Amino acid sequence: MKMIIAVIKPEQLPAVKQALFDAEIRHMTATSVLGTAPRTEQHMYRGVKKEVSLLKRVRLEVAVNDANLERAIEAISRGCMESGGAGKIFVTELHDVVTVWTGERGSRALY
Amino acid sequence: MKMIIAVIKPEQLPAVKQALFDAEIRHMTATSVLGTAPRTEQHMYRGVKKEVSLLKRVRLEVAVNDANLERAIEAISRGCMESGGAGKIFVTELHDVVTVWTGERGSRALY
Amino acid sequence: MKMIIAVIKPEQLPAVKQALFDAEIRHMTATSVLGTAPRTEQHMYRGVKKEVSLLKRVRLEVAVNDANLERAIEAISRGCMESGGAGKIFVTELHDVVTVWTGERGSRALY
Amino acid sequence: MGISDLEATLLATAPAVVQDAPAFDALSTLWILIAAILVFFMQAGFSVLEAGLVRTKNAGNVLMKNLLDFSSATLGYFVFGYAIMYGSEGLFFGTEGWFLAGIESPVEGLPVEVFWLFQAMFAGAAATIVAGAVAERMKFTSYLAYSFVLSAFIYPIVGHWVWGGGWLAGLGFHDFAGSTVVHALGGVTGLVAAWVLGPRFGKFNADGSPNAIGGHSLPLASLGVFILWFGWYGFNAGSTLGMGEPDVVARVAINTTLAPSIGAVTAMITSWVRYEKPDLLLALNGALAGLVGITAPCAAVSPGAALWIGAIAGVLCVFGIAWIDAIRVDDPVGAVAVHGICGVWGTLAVGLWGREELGATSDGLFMGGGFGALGIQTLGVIACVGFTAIAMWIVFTAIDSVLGLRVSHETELRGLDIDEHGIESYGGFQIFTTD
Amino acid sequence: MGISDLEATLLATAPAVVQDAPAFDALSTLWILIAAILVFFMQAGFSVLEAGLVRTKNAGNVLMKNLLDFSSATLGYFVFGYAIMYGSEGLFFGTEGWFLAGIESPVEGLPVEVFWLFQAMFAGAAATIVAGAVAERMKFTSYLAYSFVLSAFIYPIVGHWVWGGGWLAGLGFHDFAGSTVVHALGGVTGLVAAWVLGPRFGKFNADGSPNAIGGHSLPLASLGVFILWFGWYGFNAGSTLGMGEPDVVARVAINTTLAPSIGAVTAMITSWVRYEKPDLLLALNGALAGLVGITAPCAAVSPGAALWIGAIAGVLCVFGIAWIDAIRVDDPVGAVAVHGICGVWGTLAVGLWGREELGATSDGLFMGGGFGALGIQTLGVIACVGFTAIAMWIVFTAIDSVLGLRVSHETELRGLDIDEHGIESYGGFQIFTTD
Amino acid sequence: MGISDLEATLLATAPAVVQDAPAFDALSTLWILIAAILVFFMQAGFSVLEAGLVRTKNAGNVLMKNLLDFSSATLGYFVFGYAIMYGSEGLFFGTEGWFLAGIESPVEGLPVEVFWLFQAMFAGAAATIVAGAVAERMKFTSYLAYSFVLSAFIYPIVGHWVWGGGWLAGLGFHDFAGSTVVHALGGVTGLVAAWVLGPRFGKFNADGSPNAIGGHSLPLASLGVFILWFGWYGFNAGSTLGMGEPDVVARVAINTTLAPSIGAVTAMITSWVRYEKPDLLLALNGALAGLVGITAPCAAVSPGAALWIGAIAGVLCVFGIAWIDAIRVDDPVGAVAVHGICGVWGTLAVGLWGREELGATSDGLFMGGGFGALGIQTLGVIACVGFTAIAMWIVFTAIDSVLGLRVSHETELRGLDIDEHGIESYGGFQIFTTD
Ligand SMILES: Nc1ncnc2c1ncn2[C@@H]1O[C@H](COP(=O)(O)OP(=O)(O)O)[C@@H](O)[C@H]1O
Ligand SMILES: Nc1ncnc2c1ncn2[C@@H]1O[C@H](COP(=O)(O)OP(=O)(O)O)[C@@H](O)[C@H]1O
Ligand SMILES: Nc1ncnc2c1ncn2[C@@H]1O[C@H](COP(=O)(O)OP(=O)(O)O)[C@@H](O)[C@H]1O
Repeated sequence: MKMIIAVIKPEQLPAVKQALFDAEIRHMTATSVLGTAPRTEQHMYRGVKKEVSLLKRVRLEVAVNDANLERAIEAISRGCMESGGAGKIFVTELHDVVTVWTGERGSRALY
Repeated sequence: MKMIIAVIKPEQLPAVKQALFDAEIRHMTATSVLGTAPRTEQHMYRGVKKEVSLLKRVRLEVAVNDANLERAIEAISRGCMESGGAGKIFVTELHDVVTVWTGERGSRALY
Repeated sequence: MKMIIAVIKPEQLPAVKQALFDAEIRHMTATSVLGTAPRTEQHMYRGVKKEVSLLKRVRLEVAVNDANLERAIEAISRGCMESGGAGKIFVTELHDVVTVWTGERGSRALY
Repeated sequence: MGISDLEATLLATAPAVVQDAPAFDALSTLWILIAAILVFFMQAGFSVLEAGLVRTKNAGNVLMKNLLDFSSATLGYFVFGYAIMYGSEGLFFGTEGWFLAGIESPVEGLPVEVFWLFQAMFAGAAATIVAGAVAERMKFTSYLAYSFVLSAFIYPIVGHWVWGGGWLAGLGFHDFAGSTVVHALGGVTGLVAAWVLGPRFGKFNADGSPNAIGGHSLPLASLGVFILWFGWYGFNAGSTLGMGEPDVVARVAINTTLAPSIGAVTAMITSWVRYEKPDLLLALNGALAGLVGITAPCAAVSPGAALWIGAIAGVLCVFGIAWIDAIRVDDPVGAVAVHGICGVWGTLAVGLWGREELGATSDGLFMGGGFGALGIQTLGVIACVGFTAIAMWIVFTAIDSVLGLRVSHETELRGLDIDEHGIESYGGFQIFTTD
Repeated sequence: MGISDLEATLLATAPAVVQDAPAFDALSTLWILIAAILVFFMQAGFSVLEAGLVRTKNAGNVLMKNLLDFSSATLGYFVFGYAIMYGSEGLFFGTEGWFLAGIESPVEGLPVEVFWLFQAMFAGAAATIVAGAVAERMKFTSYLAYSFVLSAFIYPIVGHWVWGGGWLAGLGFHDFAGSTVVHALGGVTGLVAAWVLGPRFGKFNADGSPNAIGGHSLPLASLGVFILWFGWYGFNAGSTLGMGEPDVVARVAINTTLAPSIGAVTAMITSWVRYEKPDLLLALNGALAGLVGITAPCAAVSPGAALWIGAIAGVLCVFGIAWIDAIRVDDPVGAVAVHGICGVWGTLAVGLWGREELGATSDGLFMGGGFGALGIQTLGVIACVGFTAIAMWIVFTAIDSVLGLRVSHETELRGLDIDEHGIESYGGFQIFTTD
Repeated sequence: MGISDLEATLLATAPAVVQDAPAFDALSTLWILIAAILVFFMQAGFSVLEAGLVRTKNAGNVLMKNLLDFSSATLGYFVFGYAIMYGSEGLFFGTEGWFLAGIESPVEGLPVEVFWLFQAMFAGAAATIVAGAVAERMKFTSYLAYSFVLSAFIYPIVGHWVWGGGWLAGLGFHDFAGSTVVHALGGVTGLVAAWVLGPRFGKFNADGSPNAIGGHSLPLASLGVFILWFGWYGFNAGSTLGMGEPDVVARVAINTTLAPSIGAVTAMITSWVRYEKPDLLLALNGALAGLVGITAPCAAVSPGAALWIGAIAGVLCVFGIAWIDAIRVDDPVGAVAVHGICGVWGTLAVGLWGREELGATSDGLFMGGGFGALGIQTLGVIACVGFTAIAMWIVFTAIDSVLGLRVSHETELRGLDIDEHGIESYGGFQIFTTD
């Protein structure tokens, strides 16, 4: 199993969420984070340039079975592309999963 | 070593924290996140149904030694069960740990 | 590739960020989290002691190539030391990385 | 020892006074000044209410619109508006007193500057009502253009008809403090604007069913309503334009308290029944609905009637908000239902509970006066609302073709604060901008 | 010019005027109207203060309670309250003027509607004080029931005793603007309510030691206090019920400034000494304590005495808050200490610094008047507080057995906003709901 | 005069009263009381404005400073300030009436307590202006010390020169409501303080270029400005010190509306041109700039002139803010530009547009009066600003050497709320404290 971590722009969330749903991936966890960017944005604050080096981003966590990994990555990429193209995806090994209510473990807990 | 990621409902936090303490697991990191849910909740907003597809959740990170993994999972599960039963637990490999102050590394850094 | 997770105090962020930049590590993701601490801080609230068991922390995620792992850890540690010495670093395996825009994958996606 | 009798005596002794300088009534001047200051403060109420009801990413834009529409309203009303509204008699508009030059206040004993101030605050209120209905998607520049036109020309024309000695005044149309002139006018303008603009992204599903797009701060919204209520005492009681009749001022004040109180209660109960839970925003809107409803009849009805008017207004606004959604118009703050629908209701209510002895042109239907008053009230509402709707539709379509009314889809997603003003309303807070 | 000549003429023609209609004092009417408007605004102060002192998950519920208790208070006071309080003489309660029908204001020259308005705002204030003490755990329905009973019956009865010509008025009990009638009454009601309700989950440890459960917004709390202070000028100075004696109004106003100022300072110093750091919330509470303390004696003491009264009130509230915790009663906003304890203090202070020449029944202890005044003040406090405590204890236990006073444990954890109203006070913000 | 003559008549009918008590002008007393209450409320405006413009980690500290500087200001002004300012004639300062003992108000018909109240509110305002300029880095204790000295001694001395019959009054220096006495004084004090303190960590880069350190809540900031504007009507129109001349009060009120309105517009346009986008904070500052600018000339100029004065003030404040950054002084809220620079501008404007017939000492330059008035205004500004700058520089360096002015670097990073007061302004919210 894998844990996919995608960092996208807030305005990309609707598109990415939709893309994942279309790929029948319905579970995820979203966190609002601050991320660095290649080029820093510039806001104005009372006439003074404000170098914003950490920009608002959304961090999505999606746990999937190895079988679904590529499908999930494609879905996320598609969603990002439809909404500007930014976005970074990280994939880490997932050693185990537990659904507390049923007590199920392992990949079965992902269904 | 493993990094346990538990996603629970906010109101479950006190119970889960307590359960972990009872299991002598004292260190953790909590983040407030938004999570998908099997069934979407419905709020009312000025009389209009509000489909909330992303619900407030708390994401707990607990790094433990392999020896304590099961104890930690049981503790979290117990805490969740006492407080409604929802909750999802993810376990990932932890490659290394560093306590900056002492410079200790590896599993010793977890004590 | 590795994903470094560093949990530091908010006031340490400027120093740590600087240290990482000096080590030419420019990309990261920051989240404001609550963390447990060895000794609980005590605030006063209208004259009543407030046991704050969860303190404000900043969680930094930095994905690096294995080659840069030690450099990154040293940089973070240096930054932490310059600013009080607190801080915990976790390292997890990173299975894959994707830069959506270019479609690049693997370690090349980290540059 | 009531000033009222004094006034009487004044008129006797007046001639002696008049020739040298106009004799000012210090007490009435003070009251109208204070009333104007209270009405000014309603601007703060509107801005925090509307800001609280939009998402964080658009809060700053709403605040900016509230500040600037008031500023340009006072300027526009100083240069053009006042002259059109009170400059001179005439069926449809006045034509003297641009820049307030060379005219006196129509109210004996009031310095024209104070009378202007009170009136200018009303113009500002009318303009600002719309900010909420068009929130989260209307271009800032276009909003400025619209608000100047409304407060400098459209509002003064309607105002002239009713208060400036125009044709509706002649017919005996009674709108004491502006249920129609200010609120219905603002509400219908909001309706036209929201309709021309179209709904926010995500407001309506393919099947036309509405989604809720929540505001970001109930404390701000609630504070806004209390500030509005506070200012409304100046709005209604100040419309006596003097302290000559303390009993009238007193009656207006008590009605302006009972109507919103019961409006909040009935709106809450309605929401409770319809949606299972007592809703804060609907209760707040209910209080405003009661205030809007009592604005026209506040002087001419008894406290008992005020209770009826407010109670019905509270219910009306709950159904009104649902109805606006049903016709697929997106009004983020409910301005159309509260100001438009309840403004009309309040005006008609004069024709139902109004009493001649209390200052109405003739007794209302329930007071045994027959349908006469109700007829005139209806006519007046239709005239004012109809004219405003048509005029504003032209204005908005014109602005649309020149400047464009709506921001881009990207801007709407990112929020108007960043794209239109380059600001963040809540620095440091972790926020889901597209929640 | 203006008024001056008129008034002059008035003095001549006055007698002639009197016989036909009740002659109103326009100036006094204006002042009491404005004072009532200021007191109304205190409602906004209470709501943001209390909202700021609870956690985000309960803010909306507190705001809702503040809106509805005021609304139902004015309605209840209109239908029943006023008649009981001022309807007719009588040792214990009045019995005429339901719905304000067929009565005149007890104050010569004031239209009854304005007098009612001013009094109704007081009833609303008394009811709303309790919202803070029961915050974060009391059922909304039960709260509505309680607040209607308090403002329609309990408050008017006590009010009648002191201000409506009841037995305490007869004895010469002096409570100029309501340290006891409004604040101690609200405070003790809050104490009873909080005690019957029990503490919030997590407030007290097994050993009875208290934990702090912090509020969510100091800016809101602080704004609330400033709004309350602002409104308090109407509360105290308006209790002159007219502008007949400008010097009294002036004295009240200066005392209402000095007492809270020094109260904030002494409370801050006390917190500094006791808890190492100068505490904002305690300083804010200190200002309120000073205001509550000076409410009864504001007219009858000199500015010097006001300083003493305010200074002591500031210290009292800090110890009071600690004491309430010590007896294991959970008062989230400190209402009991601020309004209850300092309300009692202020009333007794009349017996210490009150001066007959300034309007007190007799000179106070420190003014060389002996223990007489102090005795009567003590008696009055005991009577009012005792009666209120018993009456409200009955009311709350009755409501408890019928509706239940307290929300479920789950609701308390999840927050009252979601469970009782289905709303979120801060949409879009990332919040630790159970922090 | 107004009411006063009729009081006279009244006294004729009540000779018993005359000999002992002075005759009070009830109407004027009421007006000045209400004006004082409005000015008091500005304190709330300052506190939310300044709180909104700092980061969350320092909001509580700013609120605390605002509460305490006002409290200590009123106390200091009661004990020392008033006596120095109005206690007795004298070129440089007065010497009677400590604790307000044994003196009467200089204004005929006003009880001294009310006159004191109005003046005390001004002292509080002057002190509080500085809180913004020193925000996020000044020690709380040192701030308390400074604010007491300013309001008890420095402000009263300057005030005496201009309003207390001092040497500038003698020369005919005209500052109707305090562009110089209150605002320029507060602004220059802020400048000196910010300069002595040094900039916040991270404000200026090595090369001296400024970085923006954003505030945390635009809704609070915007509400603050509306509250200030609201209170300003009391500040300016109340400076008539009575209702004797309703037309003057009216003129002041209209000018106090037009100037900020156009100031907001010109500031917005300037920001639009200079920084590509219309900026909310600069528009808000523009409104304040207009208010500060019109404060001195509000009574002595026509509405047309008010438009010029406000428009220029709006532009001035945008450039002023940039200029303050350019000289590497860190003023987090822009107090120096808004109150200091525009305060000076407003005072000089009297010398340009002032008209003798409207109450100015002599016609201004543009009114054909030549350079006379402008010269005296310039002299007055230089004297007041110069004296204040020197005096406060001494005060701050003294405090610095005794208590230390600035918090530690760690405290600055962690925030003053936690370290100085042990509080969190926003409990439960997820916040980037060092954003
Ligand atoms: N090496 C990394 N380690 C951790 N987070 C990263 C890394 N690279 C990128 N990110 C996260 O992914 C987000 C998106 O990165 P990128 O696509 O390069 O910027 P943008 O989204 O502006 O195009 C960044 O804002 C950052 O939060
Ligand atoms: N496959 C997944 N990937 C990422 N996060 C998940 C996944 N499944 C569940 N979660 C997280 O765990 C939370 C709890 O999941 P679940 O227990 O199924 O819902 P609930 O808590 O409502 O019972 C979800 O809200 C989501 O944040
Ligand atoms: N075993 C763990 N699992 C998860 N998070 C941890 C663990 N140990 C420490 N942390 C996180 O690292 C942060 C810093 O830990 P530590 O350095 O021990 O405390 P401090 O920062 O107060 O010195 C903690 O607040 C917590 O958020």
